[in-house]
Amino acid sequence: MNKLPQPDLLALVRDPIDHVTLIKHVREEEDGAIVTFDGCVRNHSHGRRTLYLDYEAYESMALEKIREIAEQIHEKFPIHMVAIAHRLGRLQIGETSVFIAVSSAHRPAAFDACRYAIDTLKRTVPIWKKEYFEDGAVWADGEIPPAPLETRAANPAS
Amino acid sequence: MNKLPQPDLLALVRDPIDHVTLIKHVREEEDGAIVTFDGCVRNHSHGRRTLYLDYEAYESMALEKIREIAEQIHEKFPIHMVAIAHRLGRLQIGETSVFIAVSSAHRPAAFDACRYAIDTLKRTVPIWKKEYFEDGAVWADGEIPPAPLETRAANPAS
Amino acid sequence: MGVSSQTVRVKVLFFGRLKEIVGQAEDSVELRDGAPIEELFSQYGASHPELARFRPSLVASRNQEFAAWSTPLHSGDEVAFLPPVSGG
Amino acid sequence: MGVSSQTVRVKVLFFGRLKEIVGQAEDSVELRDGAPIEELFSQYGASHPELARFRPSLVASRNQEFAAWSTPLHSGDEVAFLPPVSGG
Repeated sequence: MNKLPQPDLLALVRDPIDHVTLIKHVREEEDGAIVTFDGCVRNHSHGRRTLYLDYEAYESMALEKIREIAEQIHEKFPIHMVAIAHRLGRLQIGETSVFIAVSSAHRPAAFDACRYAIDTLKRTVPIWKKEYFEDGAVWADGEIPPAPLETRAANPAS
Repeated sequence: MNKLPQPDLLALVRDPIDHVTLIKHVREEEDGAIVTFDGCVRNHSHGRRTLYLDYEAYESMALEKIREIAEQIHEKFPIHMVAIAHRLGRLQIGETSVFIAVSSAHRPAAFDACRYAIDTLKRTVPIWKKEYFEDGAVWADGEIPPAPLETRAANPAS
Repeated sequence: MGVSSQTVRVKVLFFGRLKEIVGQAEDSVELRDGAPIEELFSQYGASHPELARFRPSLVASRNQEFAAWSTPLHSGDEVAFLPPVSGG
Repeated sequence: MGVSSQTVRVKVLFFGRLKEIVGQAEDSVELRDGAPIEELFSQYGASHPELARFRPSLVASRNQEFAAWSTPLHSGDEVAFLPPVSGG
């Protein structure tokens, strides 16, 4: 039963994320474990009641960074497939902002890879969240992505 | 919006596990993260092609041990809710044998609790798997649960 | 065994491989009150030598709780000998 | 700036908080070939002091890849100044 290698499913979407499609994409008969992470819009943040969120992205770069995460987890962990979808635009409370599904023969790889994927996504993918409260809106505190080292030699005097 | 505390959903089932029901059970508006583990019947084991599996349990004790796991993860991790279902009887390739869903405000607790739950379930819950191959069947190698220390004083001569 | 020993009845359960060896899932046996689980197992091991062979990998339970082999048994107890577990 | 300096055009993108400060998502500017990203940012910082205030928390990108502030820019490059990311 040879199969052509099936690519990972990586996407930025504006419609509600369809968990079932993503899970079906990664789940095949050789897999013993599927771990999923579902990031949902909470009804509170820093003790205040959240109304809704807006997500915006540097789309071309964000998708490229998500592809890099997929490549990294294939290199680091013995997994089978991964699906990552991040939603953009306005999200209501309870909706899924990001969903990650990882399949593998054995569970440690699926757990490690899924967690690595969401941790890395939150640190490196150029997506921004604006939180709307009853008394105003703020851009969420984020994480500063690891930047390349400065090399003064790259700045020639002309 | 006060709510009565909703109990965890813990079950041994003979019909296919309904992932969506379990996820809906744990997923509420206060949650920012849902981590799930889906244990599936692989089409291979130790290099041999698997046909199907039979799961059997010491049902009353197994359910009690699953309840203890739920209690433990509530004590150890700041999670909201957990759902654990283990299937018994004959399972075909690709079917789910165990499904665990954990909700929490933040993702580290959901990941840690979900992994603790499946690791502990595999070590301590009295369930046994028989694997059927083309040339025979074997009871799967299992794990010896941690047993209480022997106390000779508990064995009075009469 | 002293004259004061009382006889009690306990329920014994077998699972997985052990159920196949013993040929039954459940048994009901009489033994002296306070006899340890080990003693009960020895009786089955005597009649089923293959069972005795698995002893190092087994754990015992009494009333749905893991129990030391030295745990004394009393009337109405439910005992099981549990092979290595392989759920999940 | 020497007489041999060529002038090139680059695309500049703003996101999140920076887009609100600058009042636009995208800009196209001329600068000398090989000028570092830092120099481009300084020009915006001069006209938008609030932008300069955020400099310590920003990272730069060139052509969809994180880039050092010293990275030289060339014709057709796409540059962005990225606030701390908060996806997920």
